[in-house]
Amino acid sequence: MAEVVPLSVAVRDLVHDGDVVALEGFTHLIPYAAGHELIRQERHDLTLVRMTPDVIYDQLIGMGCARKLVFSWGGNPGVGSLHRLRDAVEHGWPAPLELEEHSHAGMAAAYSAGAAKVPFGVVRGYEGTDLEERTRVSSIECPFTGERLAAVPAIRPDVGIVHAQQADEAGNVQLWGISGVQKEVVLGSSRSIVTVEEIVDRLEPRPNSVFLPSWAITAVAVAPGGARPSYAHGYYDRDNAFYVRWDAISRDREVFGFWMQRHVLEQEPTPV
Amino acid sequence: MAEVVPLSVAVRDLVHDGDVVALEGFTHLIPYAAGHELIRQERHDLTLVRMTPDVIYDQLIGMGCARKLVFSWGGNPGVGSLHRLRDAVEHGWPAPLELEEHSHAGMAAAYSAGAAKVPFGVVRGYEGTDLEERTRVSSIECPFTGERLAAVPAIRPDVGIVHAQQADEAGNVQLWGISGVQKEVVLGSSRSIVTVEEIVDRLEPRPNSVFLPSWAITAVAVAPGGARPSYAHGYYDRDNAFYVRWDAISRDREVFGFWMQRHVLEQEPTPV
Amino acid sequence: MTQVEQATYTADEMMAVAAARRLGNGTVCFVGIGLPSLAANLARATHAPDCVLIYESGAIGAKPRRLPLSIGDGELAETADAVVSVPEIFSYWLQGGWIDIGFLGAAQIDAHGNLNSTVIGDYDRPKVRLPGAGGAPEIAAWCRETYVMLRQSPRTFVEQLDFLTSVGHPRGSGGAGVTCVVTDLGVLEPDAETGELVLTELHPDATVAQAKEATGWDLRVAGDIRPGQAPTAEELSALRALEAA
Amino acid sequence: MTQVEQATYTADEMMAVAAARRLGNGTVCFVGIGLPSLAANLARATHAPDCVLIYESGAIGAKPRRLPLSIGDGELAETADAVVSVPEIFSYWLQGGWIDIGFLGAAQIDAHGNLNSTVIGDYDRPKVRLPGAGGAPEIAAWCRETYVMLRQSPRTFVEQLDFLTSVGHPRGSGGAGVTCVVTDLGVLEPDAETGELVLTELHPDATVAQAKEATGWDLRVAGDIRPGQAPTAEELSALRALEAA
Repeated sequence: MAEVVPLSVAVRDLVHDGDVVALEGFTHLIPYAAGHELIRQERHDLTLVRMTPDVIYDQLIGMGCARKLVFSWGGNPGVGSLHRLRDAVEHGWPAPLELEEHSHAGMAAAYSAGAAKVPFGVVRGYEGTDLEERTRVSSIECPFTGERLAAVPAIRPDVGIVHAQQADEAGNVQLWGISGVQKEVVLGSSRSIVTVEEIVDRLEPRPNSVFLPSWAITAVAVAPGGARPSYAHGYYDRDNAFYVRWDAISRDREVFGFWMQRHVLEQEPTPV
Repeated sequence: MAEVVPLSVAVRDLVHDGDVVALEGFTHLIPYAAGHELIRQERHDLTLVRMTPDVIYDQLIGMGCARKLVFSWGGNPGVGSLHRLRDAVEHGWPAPLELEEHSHAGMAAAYSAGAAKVPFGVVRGYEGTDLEERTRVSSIECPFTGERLAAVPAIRPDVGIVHAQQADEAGNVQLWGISGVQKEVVLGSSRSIVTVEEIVDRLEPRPNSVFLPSWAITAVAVAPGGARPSYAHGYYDRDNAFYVRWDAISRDREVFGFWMQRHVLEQEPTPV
Repeated sequence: MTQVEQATYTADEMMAVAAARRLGNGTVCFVGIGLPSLAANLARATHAPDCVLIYESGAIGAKPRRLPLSIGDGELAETADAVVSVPEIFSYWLQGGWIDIGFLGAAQIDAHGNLNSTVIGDYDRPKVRLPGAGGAPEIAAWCRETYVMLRQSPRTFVEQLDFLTSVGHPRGSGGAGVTCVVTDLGVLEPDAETGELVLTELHPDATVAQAKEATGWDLRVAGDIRPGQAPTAEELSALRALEAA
Repeated sequence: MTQVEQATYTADEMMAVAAARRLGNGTVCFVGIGLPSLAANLARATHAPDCVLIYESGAIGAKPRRLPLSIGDGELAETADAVVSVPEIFSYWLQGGWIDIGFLGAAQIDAHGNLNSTVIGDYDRPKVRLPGAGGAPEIAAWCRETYVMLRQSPRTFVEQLDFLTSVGHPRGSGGAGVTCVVTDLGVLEPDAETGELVLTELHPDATVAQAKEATGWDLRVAGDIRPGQAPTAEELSALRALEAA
């Protein structure tokens, strides 16, 4: 059964330096509040996993939380580059960043394998690309047809973190809209944290929704606006101006540092 | 794009003698009307695939339509044995029936692989059981961990047949409630037939629903009551008395024959 | 007194009660139709209101108001927290290791909890063709524990299975395998060292001699065998309310 | 007359129009944000109202009333026939072979339609670290055809890619690979025999000389090169309505 706890407590108790941590949300329900709490608690040496690292990962990387990034597409969606990610890869600032990169299909299959507790996923892919040599992918032969396919290692994070719209008092969670790999990361991780917009009396079944039972979650934390400046379907839209503004903020190390000081480090965790 | 055609036309054009045919519906939305049309059109030498062959498969087998059965659990759910299936296996009546049997997990993974167009699915299973020697299952080694897992061959039927609650004029389909492997069988088959309770103006998104776009379906046929005597969630419940009665009807070859003559062969296909 | 009580409940009811009592509040159960469904719903109606029922048809957290007729029953979808596809229920949830207790029945069981639900007689020329594996191999392999519910007779409790459909003590699956067999006479549990099923509990009025007679192998009896408790009035009324609904 | 028309639309608009015109009614498209999304929605707003839009975020049959800001935009989920998980969209739908036309952009393309969206410079010491593969390798491999939309310059149309992220003509995938490259100057299509990209269409006022100059390899020109048609008033007004929404 999930415990409903303050976000600062969930991060303190469940995320350790050196952990493999996946903050997911496929450009929707991005767990910004949880990412900021990781930064405030100065977690470091993390292996950060995420299909689409965007601004929150730029912030985590720029603040020195990460040792390694496992990803399939790292950019500022609809805007351009992630300058902190680029600075880490291109110049080793603030620290060198090891990369393990996949294709979306490969990474989705890896999350799926993780949730199903099998050690690898199978895709038709990678063949003929330079990715094949640069990432953890292997070839596997079909025992029935002899075809060769790509095998990707299952993603089994130490901690999976997602944001959702609602939980009930018992810690059951429901999210809806674009659901990405949220279910897979929660089920495939050793420990999980779900931040939610609000606690409601009853989770109404909805179209296109994902239900995560309390007994499959470690901790639920209330974090209204926890996906801002990104989307939370039914709650708020993306602050697109901010995403555009981030391009300028993140280009310069010092400007970035000031911004993080003021908007993240000096902020209190979301009160509960 | 799916063509909306009478069921008799869909069966005539899309199902051939000797085909591998999967009529799915995991004890819900069982495509009885389509099965009866196969019997009326005297299809034979079929390889029939279905996780949970129940009364409709008992009827198909008893009427001599099948050469082989691929399945994971064959019984009269909540009642007992399938006597026509047993008669075929135990006494070769009306014809010998080749069996390929799996576990549910193995067969679900095989359908999943079929939909994903990979030649095999991976499960932790079969090990230590006598099934291992009796079915099409192979061992596969994880290239990352060295663990051995079971591989099952993908199910790619010639024809996949399911029943759903609703379609729209364009041939898009929506079903809801227990959704089984309906999506997998439609996407994984070379050709597909979906029978529906009714055509509606607009498919309203619903909780726990599966949407199948017209462009992924070969033919849609209107067959009100097409899952009777089984369930169609939101339309009708199972005729449980019939399921109990089937036990007596199917025990005796002659009684079975009379019943089929009267209730299936002499019936017109559902008018459209 | 015993005579009176004995007359008031059936063997099936005793089995359902004995199994239900073992389920804790919040226990996540993978249940099929019949006795397991009855037992899990009885637990939910009595001491374990938050017992979680998962049906292999994909219903997670079903709270049926009446006993489902089959795993495709609309009542399950209607009252579930969520309904997922069959590939998902088997891969993410069952194989994923989220189930505390899985229930199985069978046509035959051996002294190590191995089960047969495939054939009686030779596979190629079966005397009786049974329904087959269904979810049994995975339930036995992947649930933390597996409970078997099966009436005891020399025909069902056998020295040698005709076919091994599911493994009593699977290796390397993470689960403990069959930890409890509830019969119409009592309860068998595996010896901690050998894994052999041992009679650990007798239902009221059943005797060790009866149990031994109804077992096709030389049944061992636990030194500290417990007397089972007859269904309470509350249990029986909850059971019957379920059966009447 | 030409001068007047030229002033009335941008290069991006010409590219969107040229791509949109190639989409049939009912064509199933896998689109990303930016020009591909603009092109597919333009097709839907003009000659191909039943063009099907699939976004990699899992939105199937999205009918956005305004252009989505990112693939996570609520407008996509709100207007889709269905939203499925990301593993499902990639395995059952894209790898499953249901997509007619996939759209890709890139930082570099070579004469065989191979694309680089990973790094400029050496992988281990990149001059520019690009976003990476995303869905590109699978889109190129599994769609029946792949359209690339990319402004032409010697920096982007290169002899030798710095990194091969997606394959222009994948073997054994069932798809034809890159069959059309829409640039700001015209359209390139693969030679039927060699697979080399050949200039087959010039936008109004673009010249072969310009196209050759903007290409890092020795660009071949089709013998039957077609003159492209400027956007019509209807196309432009539909485009601008989309951009303004």
